Amino acid sequence: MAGLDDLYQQLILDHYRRPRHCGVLDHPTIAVDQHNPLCGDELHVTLRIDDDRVTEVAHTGDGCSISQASASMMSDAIVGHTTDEVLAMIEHFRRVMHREVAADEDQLGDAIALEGVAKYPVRIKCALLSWMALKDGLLTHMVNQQEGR
Amino acid sequence: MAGLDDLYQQLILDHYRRPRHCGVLDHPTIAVDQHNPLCGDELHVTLRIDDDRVTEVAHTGDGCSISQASASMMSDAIVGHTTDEVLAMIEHFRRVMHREVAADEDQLGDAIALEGVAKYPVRIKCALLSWMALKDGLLTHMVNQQEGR
Amino acid sequence: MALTADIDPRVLRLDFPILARVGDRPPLVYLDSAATSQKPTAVLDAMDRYYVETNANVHRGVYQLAEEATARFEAARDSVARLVDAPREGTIFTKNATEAINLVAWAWGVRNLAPGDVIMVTEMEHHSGIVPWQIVAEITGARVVFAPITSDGELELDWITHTLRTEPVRMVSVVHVSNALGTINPVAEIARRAHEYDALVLVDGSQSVPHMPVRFSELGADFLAFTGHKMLGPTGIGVLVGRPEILDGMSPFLGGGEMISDVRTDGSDWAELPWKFEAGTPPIAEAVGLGVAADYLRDIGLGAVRAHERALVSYAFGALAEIDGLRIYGPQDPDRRGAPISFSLPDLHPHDIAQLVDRERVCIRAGHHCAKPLMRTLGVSATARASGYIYNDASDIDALVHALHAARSFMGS
Amino acid sequence: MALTADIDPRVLRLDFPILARVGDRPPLVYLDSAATSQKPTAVLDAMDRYYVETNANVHRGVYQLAEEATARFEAARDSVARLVDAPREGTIFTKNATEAINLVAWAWGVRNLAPGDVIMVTEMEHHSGIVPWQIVAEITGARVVFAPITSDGELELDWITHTLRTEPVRMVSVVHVSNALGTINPVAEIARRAHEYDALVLVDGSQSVPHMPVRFSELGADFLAFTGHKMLGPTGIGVLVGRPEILDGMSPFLGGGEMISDVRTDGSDWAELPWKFEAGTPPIAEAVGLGVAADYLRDIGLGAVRAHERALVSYAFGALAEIDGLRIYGPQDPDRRGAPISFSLPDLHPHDIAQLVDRERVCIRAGHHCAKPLMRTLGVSATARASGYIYNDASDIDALVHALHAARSFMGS
Ligand SMILES: Cc1ncc(COP(=O)(O)O)c(C=O)c1O
Ligand SMILES: Cc1ncc(COP(=O)(O)O)c(C=O)c1O
Repeated sequence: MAGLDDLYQQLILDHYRRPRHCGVLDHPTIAVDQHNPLCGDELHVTLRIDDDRVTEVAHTGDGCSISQASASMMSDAIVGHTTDEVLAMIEHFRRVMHREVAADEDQLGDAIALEGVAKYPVRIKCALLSWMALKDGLLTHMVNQQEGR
Repeated sequence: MAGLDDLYQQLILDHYRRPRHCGVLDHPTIAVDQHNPLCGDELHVTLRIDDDRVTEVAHTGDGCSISQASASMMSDAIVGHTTDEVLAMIEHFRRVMHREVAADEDQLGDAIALEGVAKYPVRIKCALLSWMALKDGLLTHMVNQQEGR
Repeated sequence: MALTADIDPRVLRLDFPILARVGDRPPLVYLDSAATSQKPTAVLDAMDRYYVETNANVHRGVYQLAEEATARFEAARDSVARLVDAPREGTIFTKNATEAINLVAWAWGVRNLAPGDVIMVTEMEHHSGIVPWQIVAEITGARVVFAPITSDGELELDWITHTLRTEPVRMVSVVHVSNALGTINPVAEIARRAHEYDALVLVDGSQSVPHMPVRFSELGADFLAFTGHKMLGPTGIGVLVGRPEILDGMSPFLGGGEMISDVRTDGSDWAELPWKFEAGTPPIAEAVGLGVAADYLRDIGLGAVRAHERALVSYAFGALAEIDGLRIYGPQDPDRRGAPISFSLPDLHPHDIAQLVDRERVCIRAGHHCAKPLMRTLGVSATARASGYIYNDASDIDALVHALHAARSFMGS
Repeated sequence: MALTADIDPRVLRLDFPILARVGDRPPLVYLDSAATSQKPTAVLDAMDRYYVETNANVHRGVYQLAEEATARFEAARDSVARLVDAPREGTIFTKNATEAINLVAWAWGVRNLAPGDVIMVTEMEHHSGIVPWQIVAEITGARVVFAPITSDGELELDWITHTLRTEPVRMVSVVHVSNALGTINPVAEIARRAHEYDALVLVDGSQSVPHMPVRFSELGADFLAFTGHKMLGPTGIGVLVGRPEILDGMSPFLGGGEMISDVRTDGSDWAELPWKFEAGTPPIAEAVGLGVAADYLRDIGLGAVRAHERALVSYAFGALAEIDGLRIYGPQDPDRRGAPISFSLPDLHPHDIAQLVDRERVCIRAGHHCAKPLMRTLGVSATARASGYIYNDASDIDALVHALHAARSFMGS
């Protein structure tokens, strides 16, 4: 079935087998947990932010190939970007998953390979898991920053 | 439709148009109300019992042809019988309505004409209304008698 | 003969196999759509196709079949939401209108009503709009009050406003179109007044949504309940539409699969709307059928349905006036009423009327129409009721009139 | 190849159009019947016939069509009651098993539980057997305790007895066959013990009634819940069986049409059993379909179904043992388990397993199976689950094994 090979592209399998940015950061700026209500998978994401820019990221947890690969691709994509840029990337990815826009490689990097997941509604949650964790973490961080001032 | 003419037999229509034992007794031994949850019809039955024998009966209320005719036929049938005989007649009529036995004219008198109602489940409640009122009344009466002793 | 330009029942009837003339039996004259409507082939086929092509449980399976089942189920929700112009996250599938009203009564009422609080219903409410509130009132110590009706079978708006002003009314539960009187109630106006006094408003749209344009967005109500089987859809499904901001603040009703995001031994978290209120395997095939029914109604146009039924009611009023002593309950102005026509004859009990017109295969209802408080107000125990829909035309009314004459002569003979 | 003398799936399969080989697509290997079963033509036809021949609302119409609809609906109740040897007045139609359990939780629980009272469920309960009790506990101040399981996925009866003896347990809600582990629980024994301490017992028969002889009269339980769509019936219908003397003493749950005998502005009286608990228009066509499904199962014989599934599970255990590292959860003895087989592979996530075997049209489930507390106990977030039924045979298991090998080589490539 061509469809499924589309879901399980080489690039995705590669990130699944050799995930980038695995682990947990010491003293992160942001630490956040997210779980997938569908399968119970849990993901832990830690992030270092310096000068409003993501300088380091790490993820760990249990998950299927799609959620693992997505976390790896996301981590690759966001390092070096400002928090506003990252929020825009997250929103772009969300809209790609819901087939509202076509994927933009400049924004997503390797994660563009996940575009095919949009055809498998149940798996969209898997692909989105790390991105939603990140969004949660960033928004909480920004609120805290504001209140800190 | 032959079926319906079976439901609306001449004998039934006759009791409907000229119901016997209409009205309310003064100082009855038993007075009881019953209503048909299906259509909201209400029936009031009064009874005089002397020496454990039904000597007089009267019924009044709103109702369709079947429930009116049934009350009239029942009243005809029970006068002169002992309470035990009447209870047996009621049970026989109930079983006829639920098609458990064939109708016995000796027990039911004109009410044997109601046998065809058994084919119309919704109308069975109409036919049973007065009989169930009577049963209620008799049982309450008998319990009171026992307790009175 | 079509009564309006947009709907020709003779043509629509072809979509309804039960109404087709089979062999030499006279055709069915079905005038009981307020009880339940007939179903077009498109609805039945969609359900069969669902079972034969993609039957699988929804929302959890990753295999193709399950994805397809989920897609059809959720697309049906879109169709239903579109029909009443409601947000899809506020469009909840229940088993019928009755469960929809109970959902609000139990989920909101049990947790929010306090002794002395008042729930306002109306004297023309269907039992499904009364009993849930009585049960919840008994549990919570709240009180149910009944808004009275005029001799014409309309609500007394002044009484409603007065009571809103003087009593701690927390909820107003009101029927949009009365199934027993036909009255169309000014629910938007009632909602406006209730909201001034911070009462919530539930509209029972069981008899309006199938028959006229109803836009939740314009109703101003907080909840709208309706039922699938009266709107060309299958049995086993109903709908509660609620304002998402209110549903969000409510605790769930039925607990179980589908409605959770996490279950732990020490407590659970709820799913997002609308699933938070859909516990267990939903009526999947039924939703698919209802979605097709909603699309079918939208294709015809609810404005056209309303115009057709108004014309049908007008025609019926004229035709029934022929019959000596026949009395019609409720508003006499066709503009102020929907399709159901409740009537009585002085010499024939409603049961006998309904049974005898069935001799000519005319199906009408007799009884209290699940509105016993209303019957008491009207001073009757029962009425006969004829209620038309898109597949009925003047010939059905003529058949009813003919059958009524025949019934009378049969009983008089 | 038939696994037992009495059931030949190749023949039965002819009754299930979705399983037929169409064109050159490979046939569907449907191993997800624990989620929902497929439907035989007889069930679909009965529902279509209902709609096309006699569709009308039940219980109130006096015309022929309505009488016929009522007769078919109530005959379906007899068929279902006969299947589980239950009294018909204690056989209540709900929308699914989840509503059946909620009915008891809300109607009995909200009115009878006091702060400190204990509701006992099990660690292997489906969410539908947990969440209703958590909600009602929150409302009433009662407490939910979870009976633990052994490493083999069986209940610890000693813990249950001990807790019954030492805690004010008012209700024991226990699954008959676990949908996630396959475990068959000794519910009659548990009911006996619970009754010694005056606790009520609700058995969730969602996974037992479709698969083995279950006689309510012999279970000793007070309530039995099950669901239509898992037993060859349609969606949109479930069943609560209750002991009539207990149901009689309970106040109703959902209020509305059908369940009343009188409604007054100052209160209402309830209908007789079973209608007292069936508010609103019931799932009529669905009941008709479920009645036919029950008759179909009785024709095959539930003893034969059980024998067939036991043989299928045995065969599967042997075949799956071939696969490196595959782990099966729950009892390892086929005599102690029903049809569902939950498993995992060390190198593939359940989601990927289910998605990849679908390449070969093998339908299995992956996830928490609505049993998150159990998953936590097992220390996993999800499992893959294959569950067979009367239309599955060894060839389906072979197809699964083949597809699992293929999945592994695909992901390892
Ligand atoms: C053991 C068990 N109980 C309850 C249910 C709930 O059934 P339903 O979703 O039909 O209400 C299921 C199925 O999902 C089940 O497997
Ligand atoms: C006005 C009104 N409300 C509620 C209902 C209840 O609908 P259901 O029986 O489908 O729950 C009906 C129909 O019976 C009705 O006419």
